Amino acid sequence: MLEVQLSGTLRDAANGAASINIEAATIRELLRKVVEQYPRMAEKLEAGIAVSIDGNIFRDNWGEAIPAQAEIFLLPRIPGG
Amino acid sequence: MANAKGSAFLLAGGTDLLVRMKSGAIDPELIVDIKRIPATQAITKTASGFKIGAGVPCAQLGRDAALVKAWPGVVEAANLIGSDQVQGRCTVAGNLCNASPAADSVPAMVAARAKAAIVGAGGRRSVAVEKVVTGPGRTSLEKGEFIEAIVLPTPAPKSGDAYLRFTPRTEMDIAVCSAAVNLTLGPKGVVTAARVVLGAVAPTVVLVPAAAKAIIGSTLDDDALANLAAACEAACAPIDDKRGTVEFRTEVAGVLARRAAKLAYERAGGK
Amino acid sequence: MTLDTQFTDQKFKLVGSRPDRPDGVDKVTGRARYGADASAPGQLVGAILRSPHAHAKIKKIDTSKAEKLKGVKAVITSADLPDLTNGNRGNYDILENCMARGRALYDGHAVAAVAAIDAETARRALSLISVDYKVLPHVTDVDAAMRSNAPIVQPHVRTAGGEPSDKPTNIAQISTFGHGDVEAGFAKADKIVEKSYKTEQTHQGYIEPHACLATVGPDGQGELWVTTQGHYTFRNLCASLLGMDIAKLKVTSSEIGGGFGGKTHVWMEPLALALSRKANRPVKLVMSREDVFRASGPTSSTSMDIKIGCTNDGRITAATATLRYQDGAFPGIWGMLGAMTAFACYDLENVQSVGYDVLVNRPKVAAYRAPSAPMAAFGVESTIDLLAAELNMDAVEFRLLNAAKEGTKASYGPTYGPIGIGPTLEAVKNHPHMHAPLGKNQGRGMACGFWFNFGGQTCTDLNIGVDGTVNMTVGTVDVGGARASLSLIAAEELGIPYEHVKCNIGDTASLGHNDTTEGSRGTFSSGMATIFAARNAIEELKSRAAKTWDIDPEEVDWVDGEAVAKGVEHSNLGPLSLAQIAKASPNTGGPIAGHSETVADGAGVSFASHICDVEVDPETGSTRVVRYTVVQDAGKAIHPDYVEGQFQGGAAQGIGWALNEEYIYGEDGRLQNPGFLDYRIPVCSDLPFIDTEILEIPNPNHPYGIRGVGETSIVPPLAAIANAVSNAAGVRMDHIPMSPPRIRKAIKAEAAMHQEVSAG
Amino acid sequence: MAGVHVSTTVNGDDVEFVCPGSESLLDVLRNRLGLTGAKEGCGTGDCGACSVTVDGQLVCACLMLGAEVEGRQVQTVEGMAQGDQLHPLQRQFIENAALQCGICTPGFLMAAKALLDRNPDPTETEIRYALAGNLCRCTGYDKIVRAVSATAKELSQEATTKGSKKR
Repeated sequence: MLEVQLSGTLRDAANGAASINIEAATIRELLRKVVEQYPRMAEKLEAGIAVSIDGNIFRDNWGEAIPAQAEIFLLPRIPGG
Repeated sequence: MANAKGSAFLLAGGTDLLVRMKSGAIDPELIVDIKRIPATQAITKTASGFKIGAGVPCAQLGRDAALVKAWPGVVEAANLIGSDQVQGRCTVAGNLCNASPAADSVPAMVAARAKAAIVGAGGRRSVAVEKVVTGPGRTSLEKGEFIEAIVLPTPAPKSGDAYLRFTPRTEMDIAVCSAAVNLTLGPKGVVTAARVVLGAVAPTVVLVPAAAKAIIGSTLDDDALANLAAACEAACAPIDDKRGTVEFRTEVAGVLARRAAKLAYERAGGK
Repeated sequence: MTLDTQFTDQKFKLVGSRPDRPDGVDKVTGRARYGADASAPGQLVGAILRSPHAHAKIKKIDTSKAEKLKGVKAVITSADLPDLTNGNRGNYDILENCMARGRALYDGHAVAAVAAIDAETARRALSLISVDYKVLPHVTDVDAAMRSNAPIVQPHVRTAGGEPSDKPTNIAQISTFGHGDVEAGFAKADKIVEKSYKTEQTHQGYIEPHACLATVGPDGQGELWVTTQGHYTFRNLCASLLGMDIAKLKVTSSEIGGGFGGKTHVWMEPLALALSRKANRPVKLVMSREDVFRASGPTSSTSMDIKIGCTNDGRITAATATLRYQDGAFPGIWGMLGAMTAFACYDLENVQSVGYDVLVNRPKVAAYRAPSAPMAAFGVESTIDLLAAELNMDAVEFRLLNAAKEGTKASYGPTYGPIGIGPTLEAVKNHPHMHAPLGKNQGRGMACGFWFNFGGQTCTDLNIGVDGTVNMTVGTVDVGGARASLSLIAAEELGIPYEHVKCNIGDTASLGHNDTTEGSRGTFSSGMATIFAARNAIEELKSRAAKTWDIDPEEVDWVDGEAVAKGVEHSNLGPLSLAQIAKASPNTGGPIAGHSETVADGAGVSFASHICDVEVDPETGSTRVVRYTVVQDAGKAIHPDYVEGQFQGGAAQGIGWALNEEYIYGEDGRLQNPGFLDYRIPVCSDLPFIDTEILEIPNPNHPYGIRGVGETSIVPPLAAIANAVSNAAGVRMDHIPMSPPRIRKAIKAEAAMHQEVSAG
Repeated sequence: MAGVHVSTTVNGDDVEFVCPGSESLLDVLRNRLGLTGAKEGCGTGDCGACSVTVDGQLVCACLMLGAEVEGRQVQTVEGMAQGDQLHPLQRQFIENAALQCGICTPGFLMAAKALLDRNPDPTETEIRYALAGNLCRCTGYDKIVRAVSATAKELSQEATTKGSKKR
C-alpha cells in the first residue's frame, strides 16, 4: 500500500485529505485508482499533474513503475520559461 | 511650408519626428528635409563665436576640437542624447524644437547664452534659446518659421561650463533631472559670473538666478555649494511621473547642480 | 536498443568541447529567418485594434466602415471566433485573451483585427472601426485586488484551495505547501525575523516581437510560420480554437529572437489564422514593441510576508511565507509556483508556504524563466541575510548550515536525491570574489536559488546519408545554441566528427509531437532523444555490417564509430566505418536511420548561488553592479560556452529586474511605459563581465547526467543584489526594483529614524 | 503622401525604389529590397537591431526615411562579408559564442564595425559605451564585448604584420 501525499489545491478534490492510501504498481494504475476514489480528481488530472516518485518528478510517463514503499507526491503540473 | 494644407514638418535628424509618426501622434502632409541645404550642415567659427547649422548631427559637435574646447558642457550635453546611432542623426536645433522639458542639450545651451537664428516668411530674427520653448511640446515659432542655426558666443576668458543629468541607466535614457552651470572666474579663483540652469524639473528648463547668486563671489566653498543646491531645490516645480518623483527630482537637481558647478569651476581653471 | 536513462559516467571525446555553432554563419550574415522575415505571394498585412481601457464592457463594435475601405480584405471580431472549447475553461481563457469577448479585461486587450493590402491601409482600417465601451472600475494592484470591495475581474471565479464560498472573488487559488508544525518550531526559536516585501511586474523583454505568417484555405488546410518556443503546442491549440484538424495545420518555428517563457503561449496567432481563413490569402501579423508590452505575457507583480526563526547556534526551526502573486486577467498558477519554490534551498523541519493567485486588470501573466521563483527567493534570501546578521554569523555559513541535501524532505514535498545547493555554497565560500576588498560606497551580497526543470514529450530523427554524414531533425526549438549541443551528442554517440552532423529543427509535419521548449528542457530532453536515436541507428548499422559480412548481428560490436566483428573466428574481417556502411546502404536494405519518440522524464532539480558587488551613490541612489559571479550546477555541460551564456543571460535579466525594470500603471489603469526607452532593460555599459563557475553534479536520470541550465540563473539575482545594495547603503531594501528614488527614500527614512533614536 | 522615387547604393550595388514619403529606411530595406538582416525590435531607435550605416555613419534604419538615402551609400549586415570571407567580427562572434538567439547580432556587428573603424584599439569601457545603443537580452553582453575585443586585437596584429611586410 502506497501513501500518496497530496499538494496544494489537489487536496480540495480529495475532500481535504493530505494523503490517501492506494495500491498501485505504475503511475497509470495510481491515477486510475485516485480518480475511482475521488471523482473530482479527474478535472485536476485533465488540467495537468505530475507524480514525484522518491523525489524524481514525472510529468507524462504513465508507464513508470512505482517501487513498493516508494515516497509518492501528487503535484500540480508546472510550466517553465 | 507655410502653404501646406495639412501639417508640415521640418526633418533635421528625424529621431523624434519618425517616432511620433510611427505612434500615429502626427500624420504629416509635408516633410521638408533641411539637410539638403548645405548651410545647415556646418559648424562655423565666427568672430563672435560658433554657428551650428540646424542639420548638424550631435556627433559632429564632439569632433569639432575648437567647439569642444570652448563649450565642453554644451558638447557633453549634446553627446548624451541617445545612442551612437541616434547621435549620428539628432541635432541640437531639433532637440530644442521638440520642446521636451528633459531635452539634454537645452539647459547647457541656455547656460551658455546660446541664441536661435530663426528664419521665416517675414525674414530672420535671433532669439535667446530660453525664449524658444514655451511649454512641453510648444514653441514660440510662428507657422512657417524654422531654426536655421544655433549660435554660441565666444566664452569669456577663464570660463568653464558643465552639464550633468541623472538617468537610471548609464546610456539610452531620458534625464530624470539635469543641471548645467556656466561660470567665469576672476582673480584668486573667485566666481565673477555664473548661469545655472535646471532641466526636467518644470514645464520648461529653468534658469535659476538665485543659484548663480549663491556662488558668485565665492571660491565654491562648501557653504556656497550648499546655498547653490538649496536655491536649485527652491526653483524646482516638477511632476511625479513614470521617470521620477517630485521629491527625488528636487533633491537630485540640487546634487547635480553642485557637482556640475565643481566641474565647471575646474574647467575654468579654478582649484 | 538501449533506452536506459540512468547516468553511466561515460567517458567523452566531444561532449564538453566548444565547437562553432552550426547556425552561426546564418546569424552573422543576416540570412537567418526570424518570425517577421518570411513572406508569401499575395500576402496581406494584419493589424489589431486594442482596448484603451483597463476594464470595460464592449457594447457594440461597428466594423462596416473599415470593411468598405478599399484594400481591406478581412475584418474580424470575436464573432469570427466561435467558442469551440467545449467546456475547457483553460482554452476558453486563451481564446478570450486573444480577442475580447464582450468585455475588455486590460489595457491592450485585442478587440478587432483587420487584414489589408498594405500596412497603411490596415492602419486606416483600424481607425475606422468604432467600439462602444462602457468603462468599468478596474484594479491593477495585487493587494488592492484581494480586498473584499475590489472590482471583480472574472465573475465566474471562486477560490480553489480555500474555504468553499459562492462569492465572486479575485483570489483564484490558494496553494499551501510544507510540513511539520511551524508554531512549535517558532516556539523553539531564539531569534525570529519577519518582514514584508514587494516586487513589481517585469517583462521577458525578448528583442524580437511576436510575428507570424498564416495561410489557411477554404479546404481547411493551413500553414503557420511563427516565432515560438513550442510549434507543436501552438499547432494543437490553434487547430483546436479554430476547429481545424491537427494534421492539416503545419506549423514551422522560425528562428526565435528570444522567448524566456513569453513565447510558450499564443497571443495573436489564432487571429492571423482567422484573418487568413476569412480573406483566403496569406496574412502576416507582427506586434509592435508597444503591443508586446501591453498584450503579451509579463511576469507577476507580488507582495509577500516572510517569517523565519532559528536557534542561537544558527539552526532554522521554522519558516513561513505568504505569497500574493497577480496572474493578470486570467487564472494561473504563479502564486502556487512561488509557494513551491520559496524554501526549496533549505533543510527545514517545520515549513509552510501559502501562495495566492490573484486576478487584476493587467495582461495575462506568462512564464518568465523559472517563473515565480525569483520573487519568492528575494523575500526568503533577504530574510535569511537579516537573520544571519542578527546571529552575527557569516551569511554563507548560515546558509550552509541549513542547506538541503540528499535525503532532505523538500519544502514542496518530495525527498531530494543528489543535489547541488551545498556544493554551490561551498564554491561561493571559497571563491576569490568573496574575499576581494570593497571600495567606498560598495557592498557585497549573495543569494541562492532553485528551479525544478522538466523533460517531456520529445522526438529525434537521425538520417544517415550515403557519404556518412548525418542529418538530424529535432522538435525542440533552439533558443540559445541547442543545435550545437545536440550535434555534439549525436557525434559523440556515433563516433563521428561534429562537422559530420547537421541538426535541423523540424516542422510539425516532420516529427511526432514535441512539448514546448520550456522548463530548461531543450538539451535535457532532446539530448536524451538524440542519444536514443543514435543508439537506434547504431543497431541498424551493426545489422548492415553483419549483412555485409554475412554473419549474425549479435556478433557485431560498435566501437568508436566503426562496426567490429567479435571473436577470433572473424579476425579476418576489418572494421567497417559508419561511412563505409552508409555507402553500401542502397544494397544492404536501403536508407539507414535512427529515431526516438520518448517522454524524457526525471529532469533533475537545479540550484545556483550568486555573488554580487554593487556601488551605491548615496546622494542619488544610483546603483552600479561592479562585479558579479554565478555558480550553478549544470549536471553535465555539453557545450560549456552556451551553458555560460545561459548563466550570464539569466544574471543580466535578474540585474535589470532588481534595479530598474518595472511595469508602471497610471491611475487610469493604462500602462505608462510600453517601450524600451522607459522600460529600462540593462544596456552594455550598465554591466560588468559576468563570471561563471559550472559545477557538474550528474543528474542520475539522464545518461549523460544533464540537468537543465536555462532558468535557475535568474532566481538568485534579485536577492543577491538586494543584499548587496542593503550592505552598501546601510538600509534594507524591501521593494523591487531598487530604483534610485526607492533607494534614496530608504536612505532618508533610515537617517530620520537614527536621528529620532539618538534624540530619544 | 505620394510615392518618392529614390536612387541609391546599397552594399555597393545601385538600387532604385519607389516608396511613400513617410516610409522608414528599415521598411524599405526589409519589404522592398528583401534585405531582412536589419531587424525591427522597437521602431523607436531604442534597441539598435536595425543598425546600418549611411555614408559611413551608423544610424537606426527605423529612424530614417527611405526618401533620405537618395544618392547615399547604405551598408547593411548583408554586405559585411567579402565574398566567402566573413568579416573578422563575424567570425569572432561565432568563435566567442557572442550570440544566443541572434536577433540582435546584425545590429551589434554594424555598431561594432563602426566603432573599430573609428577606434581600432578600444578599451572595455569604450566598447561598452559604443554598443550601448544595441540591446541584447540573451547574453548579458559578456561574450559580445570579448568578441569585439578579440577582433580589435586580431585586426591590429594583422596591420602590424602587413606593415612589417611592406618594410
